[in-house]
Amino acid sequence: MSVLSVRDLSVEYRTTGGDVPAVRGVDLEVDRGEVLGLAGESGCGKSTIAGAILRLLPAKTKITGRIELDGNDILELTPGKLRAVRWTAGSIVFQGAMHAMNPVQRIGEQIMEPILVHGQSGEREARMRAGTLLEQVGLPTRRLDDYPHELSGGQKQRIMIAMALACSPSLIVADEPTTALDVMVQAQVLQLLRTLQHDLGLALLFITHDLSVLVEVADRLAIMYAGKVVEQGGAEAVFHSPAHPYTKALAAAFPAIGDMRFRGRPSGLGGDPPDPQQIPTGCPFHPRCAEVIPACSSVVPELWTAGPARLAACVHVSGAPALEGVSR
Amino acid sequence: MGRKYLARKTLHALATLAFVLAFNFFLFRVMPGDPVRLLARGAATHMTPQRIAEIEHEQGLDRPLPQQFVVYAKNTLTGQFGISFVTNESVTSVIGRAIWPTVLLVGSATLISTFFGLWAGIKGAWGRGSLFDTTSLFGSLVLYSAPEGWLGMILLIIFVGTFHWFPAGQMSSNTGQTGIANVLDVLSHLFLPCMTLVLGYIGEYTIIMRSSLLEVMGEDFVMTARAKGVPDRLVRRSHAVPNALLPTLTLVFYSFGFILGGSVIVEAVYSWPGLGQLTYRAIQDLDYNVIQAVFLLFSLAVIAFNLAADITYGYLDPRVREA
Amino acid sequence: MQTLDPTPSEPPVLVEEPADLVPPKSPRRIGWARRRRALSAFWKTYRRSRMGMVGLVMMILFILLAVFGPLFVPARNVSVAFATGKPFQPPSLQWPLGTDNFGRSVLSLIVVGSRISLIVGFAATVVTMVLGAGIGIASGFYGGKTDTLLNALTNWFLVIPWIALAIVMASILGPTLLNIILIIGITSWAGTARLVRAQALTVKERPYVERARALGGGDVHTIAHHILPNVMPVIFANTVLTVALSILAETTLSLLGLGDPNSISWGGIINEAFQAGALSAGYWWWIIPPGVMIVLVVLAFTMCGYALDEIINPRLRER
Amino acid sequence: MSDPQPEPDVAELGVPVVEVEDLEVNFKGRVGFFAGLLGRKGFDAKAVDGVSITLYEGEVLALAGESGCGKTTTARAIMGLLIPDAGTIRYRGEPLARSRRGLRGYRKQVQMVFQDPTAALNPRQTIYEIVAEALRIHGVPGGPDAKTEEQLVARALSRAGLRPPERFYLLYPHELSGGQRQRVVIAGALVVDPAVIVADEPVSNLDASVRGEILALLMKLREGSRISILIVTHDLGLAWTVADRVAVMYLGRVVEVGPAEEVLQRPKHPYTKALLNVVPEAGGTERPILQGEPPDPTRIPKGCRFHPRCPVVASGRAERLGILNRCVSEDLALEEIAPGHDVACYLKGLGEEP
Repeated sequence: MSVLSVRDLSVEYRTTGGDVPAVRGVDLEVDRGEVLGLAGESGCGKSTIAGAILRLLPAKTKITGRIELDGNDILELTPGKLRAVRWTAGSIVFQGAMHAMNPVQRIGEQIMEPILVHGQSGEREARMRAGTLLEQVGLPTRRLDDYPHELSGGQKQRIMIAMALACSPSLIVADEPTTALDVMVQAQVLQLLRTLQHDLGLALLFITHDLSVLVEVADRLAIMYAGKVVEQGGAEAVFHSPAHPYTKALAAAFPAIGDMRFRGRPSGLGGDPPDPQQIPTGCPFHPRCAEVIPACSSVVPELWTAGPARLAACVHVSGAPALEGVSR
Repeated sequence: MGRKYLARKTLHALATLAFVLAFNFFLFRVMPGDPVRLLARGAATHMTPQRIAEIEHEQGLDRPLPQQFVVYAKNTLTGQFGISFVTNESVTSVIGRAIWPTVLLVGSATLISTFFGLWAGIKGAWGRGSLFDTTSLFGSLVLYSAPEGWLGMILLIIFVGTFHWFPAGQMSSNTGQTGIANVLDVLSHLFLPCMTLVLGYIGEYTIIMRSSLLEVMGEDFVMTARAKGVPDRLVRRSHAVPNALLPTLTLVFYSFGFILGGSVIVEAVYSWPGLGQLTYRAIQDLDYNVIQAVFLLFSLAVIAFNLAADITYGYLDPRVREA
Repeated sequence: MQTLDPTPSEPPVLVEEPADLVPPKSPRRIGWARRRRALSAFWKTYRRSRMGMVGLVMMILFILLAVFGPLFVPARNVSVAFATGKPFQPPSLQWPLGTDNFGRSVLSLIVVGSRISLIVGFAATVVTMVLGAGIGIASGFYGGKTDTLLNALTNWFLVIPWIALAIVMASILGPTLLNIILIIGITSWAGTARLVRAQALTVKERPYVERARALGGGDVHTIAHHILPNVMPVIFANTVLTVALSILAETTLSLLGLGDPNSISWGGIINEAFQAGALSAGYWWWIIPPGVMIVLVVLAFTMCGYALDEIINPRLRER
Repeated sequence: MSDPQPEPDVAELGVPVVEVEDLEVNFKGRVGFFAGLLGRKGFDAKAVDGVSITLYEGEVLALAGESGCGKTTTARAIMGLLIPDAGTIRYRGEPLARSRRGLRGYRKQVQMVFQDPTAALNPRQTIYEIVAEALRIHGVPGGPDAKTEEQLVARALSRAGLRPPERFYLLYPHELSGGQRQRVVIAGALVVDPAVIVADEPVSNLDASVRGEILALLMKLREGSRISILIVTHDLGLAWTVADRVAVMYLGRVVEVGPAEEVLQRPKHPYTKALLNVVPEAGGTERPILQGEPPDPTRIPKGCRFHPRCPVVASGRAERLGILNRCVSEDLALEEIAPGHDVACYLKGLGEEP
């Protein structure tokens, strides 16, 4: 049974420079106890999805489609219901732990806050729970009385994880949880997340630009480009035998040490991700694609079957319908 | 609070005080126009050249500068500011009489304008773009643009000249009443000058609080609180406002010098018998000893207030408190 | 604004060329071509601010009034000796804003006074900016002992209540127009210096300043090409706000009787009215109009400054 | 895929271009104005504490380590951006002048590429002005085949892959993408024909898909003009792709240096191994991850600076091997254990793989 189901989600930001489509028709599914990795470069719309799941985007943003979180139709909820669902059905580990905590409130109060707000227990039990949570993320209970500035970057991110666990939500969205951290600390936090996920049977939507991180954590991967999912499938399979040319390029950006194919020859895509206000026609990736054929500039690819439990939005995959001028 | 922080801020205040003392000394002695001439200009109408020479000697102005400085420092630190050329009283006692009315006026005006300014700023920022926000922002800008003295005159023309609701000036009606009646009498005299200062400064406080809160509302931790399902009213009370209040309070404390300055002209308009009116008279009569003493006193008050601001800040902000 | 070259092995190329952007022959002229465009882009943003536009229109009207208004006022209307009106006349068709104690037309006084009020406002702002921006940049950029010293000086001037200092200086120096300008400048540079220093400090930490140093650029090069251009917007917005504050300061000094008795300013008109007992006599036309002019002109500059600040400090912009 | 490139022969490292010897950089602890007047001093942080490395002509040397290990400080000292407290830096055998004036000539030879290209470009300058900046500082070189400023700028932009260059002259940095901005930074360095490029995390702020292109561009530079490149990075995967040699730093010291293949495939120092363990790899194998965070550079441990976190010490193996005493108390230096491969660890002589 799925904890999160996103259907045909589109998000358009209203800015002074015009409307900016950030997400353009995305379907996602996260099952209980499953880790879905959502990967893509900056501006591909992945963080927008995180915001949309708890409806945290600016009020004027235009959101269409359907988001079902733990049985709640998020986009249709009244403000009161929405508040009740936030953090209890789904919680978020935000990108910059530095700024995601109130600098003048003690750690303990900030962890207890959602428990108390949702009336899950009284003050005393909430404090006990906060202490337990701290231990779970590998910090001593006495840290409850500290202020955020007294912690290191890694510790802050652990606190954010403890905070996300506070109301035992069905889903945790981790939005670039390790990006700002140093290599060694990043590995520690990843290890912690992996352990917690395994022990508590958490459903996790893990969002990052670093594909190599996902391979270690995620069960399934969804790769986004220009507001759309372009490839989906089992994590190992997607990383090791990518079907979409974009995924291939992304995977190549994370070389395996010792693999002589990478030695002395850095490879990457030419060009840059497209401006969301000027997305190329046809396949949005075609101007940068190494396997581009003439049809790519006109045919809009859908997620076609690309193998067992694999989908990819590319005219080259086996499941793509026969198109005029496309030879395989 | 960290003792180091406290010590540093206190040292800083003391250093500022020392600077003001030295500055005051040199301002009157080294700037163009020697003190003798200044004294003569102010007191010529009352004094013979002989008397001027006497005063010059009394003030030690005929001695070399370093020696003068020692005398000046000693006198200042022991609270001796010489005599007022106009009334021939000691400046200390003239000031002593005038200090309390000013404390009452400036104190009440500061409290009221801070309270309502912050309230309006919070309400405006939280409902950004609402009718309340646009009116209060525009009103704040207009009030901010009005000179306090003129504002006082307008209130006087409206409420005293036209409606006769309040007494025209002074601090009491001098009818010798006591008890509650006296308090009410003083309050009715206080109302208009106090309102003038409140109107003069409330706009600034509103604008400061508003922009400070707007800035905090864009911070990530406010988003975190909303994501946690915390109701808006609580997000505002326990996350947004406490963080926005910190910089605002400091700015409000720092602007104390301005409200104090504003009191000079407002007291003159309302003949409120405080330091402001004293200063105003002293300017008209070029009573330098009084001007000099008031300058020191005002500076001292502002330095003390800034120290208080720093200490409050240090107490409220854990990042400073536990450093 | 850009599309991408289809061949992946080749580096990206901007395909679309803006029509009005054909490269001029000399690269030295390139910068200026772009600056004009940047300016027009800025104007586009500014135009969206209603507050800024209202302020700007008012500001231009006041400047026009100060420049051309006095040319239309007959000299005898504002002369103590030759004034033609009777004293203390309430507003009438002949004297739209009544007359003062010498029988001078208050309207004429206001028109003539606009020039002094604005001259003091602008001139004092120049003094403030030269002192404030100079000290702020020196303090922020050089750091170390220079900063310690200049910053202490700035903090001291911030703490001394400006009115007390202004009173002391005005009574010592004597009330001439030049002195008033200097006094306002000297008592108000500290706020600007603090702002500019803070901005210079952040700009100094930007990697492009380090890049300039790594390229071999000296202090003069770095300040001229990197610090100044990036501190300038802050200085600019602050300048506009400072004009407003300077006009207010001149009013306050005039109300305290420290204004130049030989020139007519709005503050001076109010002060004369106050001294002549206009309050108790109920000569409201002598007091209210000059004050309204002050409020409007200060409001105009404040609104412009506020709008500029919002553009330059995007933190406050709509999210 | 074609054959791997021939491994550089360690015996022929070539001509040393930049030699750093016993470099030491301290950051003065901050004290307040009055505390300073009272003679109080802050704790000094030894950001770099005795680093010696050599950059040879035409090579790519990667300087790797966690943040705070001193790698960026070392790079900045090489750039002459900060004055070392001790040690010497030589450029082609000549010690570096400390004066601003003396550094000018040197700065024409050694150019820098920054981590965040967005921040490294002045938002108020056009691309043309940015690239021409170095020429305006140093002057356009004269000579028989002298070129104009514009020709040099155009050439630099094309070399950095921004073609045709004229199209970029008028643009401001914010009108370019991240990858293009980094190319502009590189063009700004290339315009004076440097012999050395110091790149501080040149791709860590860029999107994954454009990283490879920038790295490829850097590598191409040394083919034509034998430019030497020092890349500061935390990413050993990146080092594997581009570096000829790798130096690993920990807490202000180089703990291991050698040919990339040696250091990354046969690491000898426990810290290098720990760093390699955290490079994410497919499979999610349970590798031991070093716990804790690097200690404060104001309180450097005695002995081997890594010993408080060293798994060899923690597991008791160091004690069994009888080196524990030296680990915790004896300061140690780099020693050659294979041709061109130096390690600072007492374990090396015992020939045992932890």
